[in-house]
Amino acid sequence: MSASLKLPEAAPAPLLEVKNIEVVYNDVILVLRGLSLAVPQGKIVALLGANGAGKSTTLKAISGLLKTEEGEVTRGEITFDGARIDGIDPHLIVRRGIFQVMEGRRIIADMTCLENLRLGAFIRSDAEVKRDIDMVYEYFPRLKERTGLAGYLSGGEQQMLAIGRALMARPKLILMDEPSMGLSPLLVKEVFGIIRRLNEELGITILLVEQNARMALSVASHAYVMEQGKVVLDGSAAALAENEDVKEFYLGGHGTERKSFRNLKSYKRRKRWL
Amino acid sequence: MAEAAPILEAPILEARGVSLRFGGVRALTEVSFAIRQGEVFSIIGPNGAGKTSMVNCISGRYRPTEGGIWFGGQEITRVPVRRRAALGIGRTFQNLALFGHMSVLDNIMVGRHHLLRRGFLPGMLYWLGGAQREEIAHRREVEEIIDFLEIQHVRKAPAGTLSYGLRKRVELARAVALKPKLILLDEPMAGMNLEEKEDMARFILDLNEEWGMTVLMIEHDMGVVMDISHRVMVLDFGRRIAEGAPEAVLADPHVKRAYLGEADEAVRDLDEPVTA
Amino acid sequence: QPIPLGHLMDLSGATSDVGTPFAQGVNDTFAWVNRTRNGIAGRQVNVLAFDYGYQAPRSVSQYQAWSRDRVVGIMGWGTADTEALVRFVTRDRIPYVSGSYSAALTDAAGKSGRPGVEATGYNFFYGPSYSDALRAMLQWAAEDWKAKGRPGRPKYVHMGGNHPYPNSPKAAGEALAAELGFEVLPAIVFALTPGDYTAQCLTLKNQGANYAYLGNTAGSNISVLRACQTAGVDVQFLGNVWGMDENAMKAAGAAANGVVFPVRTGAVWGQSVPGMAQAQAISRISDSSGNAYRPVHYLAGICSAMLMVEAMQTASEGGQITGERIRNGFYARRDWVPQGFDGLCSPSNFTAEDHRGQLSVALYRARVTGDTSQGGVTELMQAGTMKLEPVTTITLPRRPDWLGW
Amino acid sequence: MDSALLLQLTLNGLIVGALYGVVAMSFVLIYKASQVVNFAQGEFLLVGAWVCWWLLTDWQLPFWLGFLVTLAFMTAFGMILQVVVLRPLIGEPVISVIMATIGLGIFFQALMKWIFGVFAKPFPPIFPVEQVSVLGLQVQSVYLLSLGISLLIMLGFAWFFTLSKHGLAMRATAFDQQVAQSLGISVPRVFAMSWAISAMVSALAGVVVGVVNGVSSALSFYGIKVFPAVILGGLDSVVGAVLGGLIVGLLENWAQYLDAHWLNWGNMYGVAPFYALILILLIKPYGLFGTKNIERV
Amino acid sequence: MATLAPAGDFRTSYRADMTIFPTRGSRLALWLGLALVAASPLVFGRYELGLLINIGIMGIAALGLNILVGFTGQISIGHAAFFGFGAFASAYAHDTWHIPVVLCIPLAGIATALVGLVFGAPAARLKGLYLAIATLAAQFILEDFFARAQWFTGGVAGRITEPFALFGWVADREESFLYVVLAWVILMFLGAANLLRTRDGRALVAVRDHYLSAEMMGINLAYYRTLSFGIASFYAGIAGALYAHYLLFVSVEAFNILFSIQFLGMVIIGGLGSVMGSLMGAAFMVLLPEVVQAGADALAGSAIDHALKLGASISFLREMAVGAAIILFLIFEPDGLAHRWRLIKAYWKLYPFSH
Ligand SMILES: Nc1ncnc2c1ncn2[C@@H]1O[C@H](COP(=O)(O)OP(=O)(O)OP(=O)(O)O)[C@@H](O)[C@H]1O
Ligand SMILES: Nc1ncnc2c1ncn2[C@@H]1O[C@H](COP(=O)(O)OP(=O)(O)OP(=O)(O)O)[C@@H](O)[C@H]1O
Ligand SMILES: [Mg+2]
Ligand SMILES: [Mg+2]
Repeated sequence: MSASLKLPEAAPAPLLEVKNIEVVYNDVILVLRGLSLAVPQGKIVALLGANGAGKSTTLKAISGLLKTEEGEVTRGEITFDGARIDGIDPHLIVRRGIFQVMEGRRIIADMTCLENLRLGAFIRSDAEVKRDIDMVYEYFPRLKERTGLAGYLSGGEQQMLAIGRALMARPKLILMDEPSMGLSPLLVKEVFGIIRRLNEELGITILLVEQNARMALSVASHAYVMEQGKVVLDGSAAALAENEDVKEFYLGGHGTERKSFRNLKSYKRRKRWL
Repeated sequence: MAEAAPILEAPILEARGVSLRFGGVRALTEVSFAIRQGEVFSIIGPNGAGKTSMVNCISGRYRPTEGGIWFGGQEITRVPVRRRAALGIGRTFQNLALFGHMSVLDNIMVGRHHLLRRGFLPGMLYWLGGAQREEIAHRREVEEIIDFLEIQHVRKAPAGTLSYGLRKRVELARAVALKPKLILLDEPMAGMNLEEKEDMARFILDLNEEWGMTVLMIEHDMGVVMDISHRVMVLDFGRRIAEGAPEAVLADPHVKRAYLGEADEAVRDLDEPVTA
Repeated sequence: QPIPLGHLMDLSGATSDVGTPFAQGVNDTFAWVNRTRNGIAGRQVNVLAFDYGYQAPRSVSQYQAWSRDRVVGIMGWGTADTEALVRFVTRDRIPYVSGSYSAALTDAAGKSGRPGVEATGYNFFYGPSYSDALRAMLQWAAEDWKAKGRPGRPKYVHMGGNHPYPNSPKAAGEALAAELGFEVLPAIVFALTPGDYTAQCLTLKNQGANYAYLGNTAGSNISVLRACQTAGVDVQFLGNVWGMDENAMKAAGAAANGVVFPVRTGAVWGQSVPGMAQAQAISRISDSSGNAYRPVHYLAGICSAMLMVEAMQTASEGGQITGERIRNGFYARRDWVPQGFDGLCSPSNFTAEDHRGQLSVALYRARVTGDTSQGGVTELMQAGTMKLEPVTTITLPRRPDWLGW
Repeated sequence: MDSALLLQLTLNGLIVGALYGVVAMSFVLIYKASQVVNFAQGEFLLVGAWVCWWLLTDWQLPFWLGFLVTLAFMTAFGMILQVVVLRPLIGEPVISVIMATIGLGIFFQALMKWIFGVFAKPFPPIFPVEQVSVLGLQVQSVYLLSLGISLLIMLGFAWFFTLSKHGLAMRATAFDQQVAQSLGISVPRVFAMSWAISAMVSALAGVVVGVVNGVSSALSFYGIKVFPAVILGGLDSVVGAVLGGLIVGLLENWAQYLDAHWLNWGNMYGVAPFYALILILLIKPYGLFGTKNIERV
Repeated sequence: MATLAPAGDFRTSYRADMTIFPTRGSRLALWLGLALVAASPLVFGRYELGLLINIGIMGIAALGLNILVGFTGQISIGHAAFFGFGAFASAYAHDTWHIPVVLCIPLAGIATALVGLVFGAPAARLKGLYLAIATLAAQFILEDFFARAQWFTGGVAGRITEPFALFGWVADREESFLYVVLAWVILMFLGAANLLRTRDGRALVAVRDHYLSAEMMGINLAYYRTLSFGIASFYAGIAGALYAHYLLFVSVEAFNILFSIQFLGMVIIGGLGSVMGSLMGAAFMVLLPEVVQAGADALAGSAIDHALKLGASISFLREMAVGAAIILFLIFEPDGLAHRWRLIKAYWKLYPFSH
C-alpha cells in the first residue's frame, strides 16, 4: 500500500485543523514554521518527531498554553469545531472541549489524588463526576490506594493521575503529550488500551504526541512526522509504519529485525528530511 | 551479552536489608543487592515499586528506615547528601532537576563544584586569588563533556528553554561533570524517540567503558535494559523479586506477570533475533 | 531680586497632622509680608517650600539643593532632620528656625559639656524647649497635687514612643519630678502611630499613676486617650506642644477632656489680643472668607516666621542679608515680640550662648463637652463644644545646668 | 491585683488578636490563591475605614447601611485592582507581584491622605452601648461584634478551601498557573475573587478599628502586624492565621505585662511578637500550622 | 536574548569567553561612563552630585540585596536595618577606637556581615516567604536595638559622624566624597561580577533554581544560604558606612521598613539577578521623586495646578507617582531596566538589520 499523503477530498471538515501556523517564543525564537495538520472527528492522530522538533509547542499552540510561556502564534490559523481558536485564552479553549495532558505530568503536588481528579472536572457541573472518578480508579487502581499528597507519588503514578485528570474533563479532543513516558511496559500497554477505549467507547478524538512510535502507530489512524517545526511526512498510520525512514528512525530496524543498542556505530546516522 | 569492561569482584555499592517507610506506605522492604565495580546495573519494576526511592537512598535524599548502604567499602547510610558528590556518586533525576535560569554551561560547571577549591573571597578577587586559572582549567574539561554529549549548540542557552530531550542530556552532562565513580540514572531515556535512545545508549556505554564509570540505571525500555546492562534487579512493591543477567531475569515468569504483562510486545521484541 | 529662603514642611509624613497647620502659618506669614510690606527691605522673600515627609535623609538632600540656591535662612521642622542638618547649617552659616524644640539644640556655644551636645549657633526656635515645657507642667502638677490635698506622694510616668522626639525631655522630666517629690514610675512605651493601646492603659491603671506625660504627636496620643477612657483610667494627662490641639480634641472627643498642655502663644484663635488682627489678616492669605478656625500650631507658625522676618530686617539694615547677619539679628532684641503681634507672640530672648528663647510656659486645659464627630473644628469651637481654657503660666529660672538638657 | 491585670491583659489580647486574625485571614486568602504576599493589606483596611467614615458622616447613612455599602464597594475595589494591576502581571514571577502590592500600598496611602487629609477622624457613635463589661474589663461592643463576624468568616473560609470547587481552583492556581489554566480555570477570575473577598474582609477590620480608634492613615500599620500572625500560624492555613492573630494579640499584651513589671525595656509590646516569630521559625520552619513543601525528586 | 551573540564577535580562548564585559563596545562604554562620573564635579552642582552619591550608595546596598534576592532567591525585607547597622558600626568604630574612617568602612562591612550571619542562620532552614518574614522580624528587632543601644547608636537621638579623611584630604563635600563612593562602587561591582562567574556564585544560583539537585552536586545548602546573607549584609554595611560619613549624622529613624522596601524596589526595578541592574534600579528610585517634583514645579501656576491644588498636595502626588511608577514599571517592564538596556544594546548591535 502506498502512503496516501492527503486526506480524501470528500472527507467532512476535520474537528481540529491547524493551518500553516508559525510560532515564536520571546518574540525571537521561531519554533514552528508553517505547520499544518488536521484531526478528524472521532479519530486518533499521532504526531511523531525528534526532541525539540516542536511537538509540545504544537500542542500548546492548540490549547492556548503557549501564551503562558511568552510564545505566540504569529501566522496561520487554528480552527476547532468550525471556529477559530487561536488567540483565545486557554481556559476558554478547555471549555470548548480541548484538554491537554501536559508533558512532564504537572500534577498539583500539594493536593491529594482525589482533589486532582476533581479539579480535572472543574469545568463540569453535572452529577456524573463521582461516577467518572470511579471510572478513573478502575483504570488505575493504584491511584485509589494512594491517599497522601500527589507530590509524593512515583513518576509513573503521577503520569496515571495526569491521564486520569484528562478523562475527568470529558473533552471532545484530548491532546496527549507523551502519555507513556515513565510508565512500565505493562502500563504502557494498558494506557494505549485506555486510549483506544476512550476513542471507541466515548468517541473522544485524540491527538497523540508519542515517542513510542510503534504503539502510537498501532492505535492511530493517521500520523504526522515533524522535524524542525514542520510536517515532513504524513499519511495513514499503516502507511507510515511501512515507510522505510520511519522504520529506520522511529520503529527500529527493518521487518522483524531489531538492532542491538550495544552495537551502534557512533557516527551520525541521522537522516534529515529537510 | 557483548563484551564489557572488566568487572572487579569487590562491590562498589552494596545495599543491605534496606527498608523505607513513609507513614503507612512501604516504599522498600529489605532490599539487598550489590553493584560491582565497572558494571551497568539496571533496576526495573512496575510503577511505584520503589526504584526511585532506592536511588534516593543511595544518593542520600532519603534515609532508609532500616538497613544500610555501603559505597566503596565505607558505610554511607548517614552521610549527608552534599558529601556524596565528593565520594563519587552522581545522579540524574526522573523529573528533570536542572537549574532553569542558568546557561547550560553553568549548569555543567555546577557539577564541578566539589572539584573547585576557590571560595567566595578568591572568587571576588578573581584575578588575584587564582580563581581565573581554576575556572579556565575546568572550563576546558567541561567543554570536553559538552563535545562528548553533542550539546555544543545550546551551550549558552538557559536550560529552562530547552526541549525535554535536550534537558535530559544536559542533566547527564552535569552528572558526568561530577567525575563520579558511580552514576545513577533515573529513566534516562524517558521521552526520547528511538534514534535518541540509541544516542543515549551509546553515551551510557561510553561512560561505562571509556570513562570507567559504574552505572546504575532505572529504565522502562526493555530493549535498552536488555542490551546494555550487565545485570538487572527487579523490584515489585518495594521488594526485590529477581536479580541476575538480563535474559534470565526477563524470562522469569514472576517478572513477566508483574512487570511486562503476558505476551508483552516488548518481550516479543526480545525474542526476535538481534542483528549485530 | 528676591531673597531665597528654605522651608521644610511635613505635610504627608508621620507628623503631618501638626506639620500642616504650622507650615501653613509660616507660608501665609511670608506671603503676607511680601504683599503688605513689600518683602524685606524692598525685596520679596522667595520661600522654597518642600514637603520632606518627615524623612531626615530627604531633608539632607533637599538642603543640598538649597545651598545651590544660596538660601539665606531655613524654616525647619522635625527633630531628626534638625539634628541632621544642624552641623551643616553651622558649617554653612545658615540660620535655621526649627519646629523641633529639643533642649539639646539650645546650647548655642556648645559650652554645657553635655555628651552629644554640640554648638548650635545657627539654630533657633520659637517657644519653650520640650524639657522646659515639661518642667513647667510638673511644677503645676506638684501644686495641683497639693491643692487637691490628696494623701501620699504623687506618681509620675513618662509615656511615648522610643523616638528622639518623645524621648528628648524624658530624662529632664524624670529628674525634676524626683526633685519635686514625685514617685517616678517606669516609662510606658507606645508607638508614634495610632493603634490600640488598651494594654498600655491597663498598665497605667495598674501602676496607679497620677500624672502621665504624653510625649507623642497628636495621632497616637488620641489613641491612648480613647483607650484609657474605655479602660477607666483616672489620671491627669500632660500633653506636649505638638501632642494636643484643636484637631486632636475633635478626634479624641470626650477622651481629651481635661488634658493639660503647653501653648506657645499668648492667645488662641479668636481671643481678643492686639496681635490677633494681624494674625487674622495673615490667615486671609489662604482663606479669603476669613471664617476658618486656626489651631494653635498655625499661630505658632506665624510667630516663628515673624522671628525670621524681623531678624532678616535687622540684617538688611546697613548691609547685605547674609546668614551671619541674620543670626545677629536674633540677638538684637530683648523680650522680643514681633512688631504688631503683641499679646499673640510671647517674648523671646536669645544670646550667643543660650538659645532658650522662652522660659515662660502658658498651660491650657482641653475642654470637650459633647459629641465631636459631626461638624468641623470651626463650628465645634464656635458652639463651645470644645474649648481651650487657660490654666496658668509658669516661669522657670534660667538655670545654667538646664542648658542643653 | 496583678493577677487581675494579667487576666485583663489576656482578655484584651484575645479581643485584639481576633481582629488581627481577621486581617491575617484575608491575607492568607490572597496567598493561597496566588502565593502573593499582599503588602497593601493595611491599605485595604484604610480604604475601607475611610469609605465607611465618609458614608456615615458626609452622607449620614445609618451604620448598618453604610457598612454594607462599604463592603460592596470594597468587593468591587478588590476586583478592579485585580483587573487593572494584577491581571497584566499574571505569569510574572511572584516577587514582581509582591512588589506591585508594595506599589499599591504606597499609592493608596498617599491617595487617602490626599482625599481625606492627615488628621485622625472619629466615627460617629454607633451603638447605644459603647462598652460592655466582660470579666471586669471594659470592652468596646464593636469588638464583640467583630469577634462574632470573624468566627463566621473563618468557618466560611475553612469550608471554601477544603470542600468547594472554587477553593480547589484557587489552590491549584497558586501551585501552578499554567496547569490551572490547562484545567479550564480562569486565573484572572480566581485572582479577582480572592482579591475581592480579601479586600472586603479587611475592610471589615478597618471599620472596627476605625470605630474604636478613629480613622487615620496609621490604620495601615495593621498590614505589618499581620505578618507575625500569618507566619506563626503558617502562611497557607486559614485556621492558623486566626490562631496566629490571637497569639500575637496575647504576646503583645503579655509582653506589656512583663515589661511593666520586670523588664522596663519599654518597647517589648511592639517587638515581642517578632522575637516569638523568630523562635517559632527556628523550631518549626513552616510555622505552627503551615504545610511543608513537597521535596521529592 | 541571552543566547544571541553579536555577529562578528568570535572568542578564541576561554579566558576571552569569560570576561565580564564581553564586547569592545561595552568596555568602551564603561570607561566613558567612569570618566563622565569622575568629571561631573566640573559641571554639576552640589545637589546633582548629592544625587549621584546617593545613587552610588544605594546601588551598593541594592547590589547586596540583589545577590540575596536575585541570585539566591531569598527575599529580605530587612535590608535597611543592616544598612543602618553598617552606618552605626562605622561611626562607633571611629569614635571609640579612633580608627581612621578609611578603615572603618570595610570594618563596618565585616561587622554587618557578622550580624547578617547571625540572622542568616535561621535562613538555612527557612524557605521562601517564611524567610522573607523572618527578615522582617530582623528589621524590627534591629530597629528596637538601635533605639535602645545608647552606647552604640547614640540612642534615639542619633549619632554624629566624622567625614571621610585620607592623609589630610577631607571628603566632607559632595565634590570630594563622590570619588570615595565611586571607588567603592567600582570595587563592589567588580567583586559581585567576579563572584557570580566563579564557583560560589554559581552555587548561589543553583540553590535558588533547584536546591535539591544543588545539594546532590555537593553544594552545602546551609552554608550558601547563610553565606548569601553574609555577603548581602556586607554590601549593606559598606553602603551604610558610606552613608554615615556622607550625611555626617545617623539616626535610627532613617532605617525603617519603608527604606527596606525601597531597596527591594530598586532590585526588582533594576532587574532581579542583574549586577548592573542594581545600579539602574537605585538610580530610578533616587531620581523618581526628583522627576515628579520637577514635573510639579514645571506645572506650578498653570491651570492644572489650580484645578488640582497641586501646590498643597504635591507630596501626596509625589508618593502616588512613586507607587504608580512602580506598578506601571512592573506591568510594562517586568524584567527590569537591565533587560530593557540589553534590548537597546542588541538593537544597536544589530542595526541596521534589526527587523
Ligand atoms: N518557553 C520557551 N522559550 C524558548 N524556547 C522554547 C520554549 N519552549 C520550547 N522552546 C524551544 O522550542 C523548540 C521546540 O520545543 P518543544 O518542546 O516543542 O519540542 P518537542 O518536540 O516537544 O521536544 P521533546 O520531544 O524533547 O519534548 C525547542 O528548540 C525548544 O528549545
Ligand atoms: N517522600 C515520599 N512520601 C510518601 N510516599 C512516597 C515518598 N516517596 C515515594 N513514595 C511512595 O513510595 C512508592 C515508591 O515510589 P518510587 O518513586 O520509588 O517508585 P518508582 O519505582 O520509581 O516508580 P516509577 O517507575 O513510577 O517512577 C510510591 O508508591 C510512592 O508513592
Ligand atoms: Mg515535548
Ligand atoms: Mg521512579
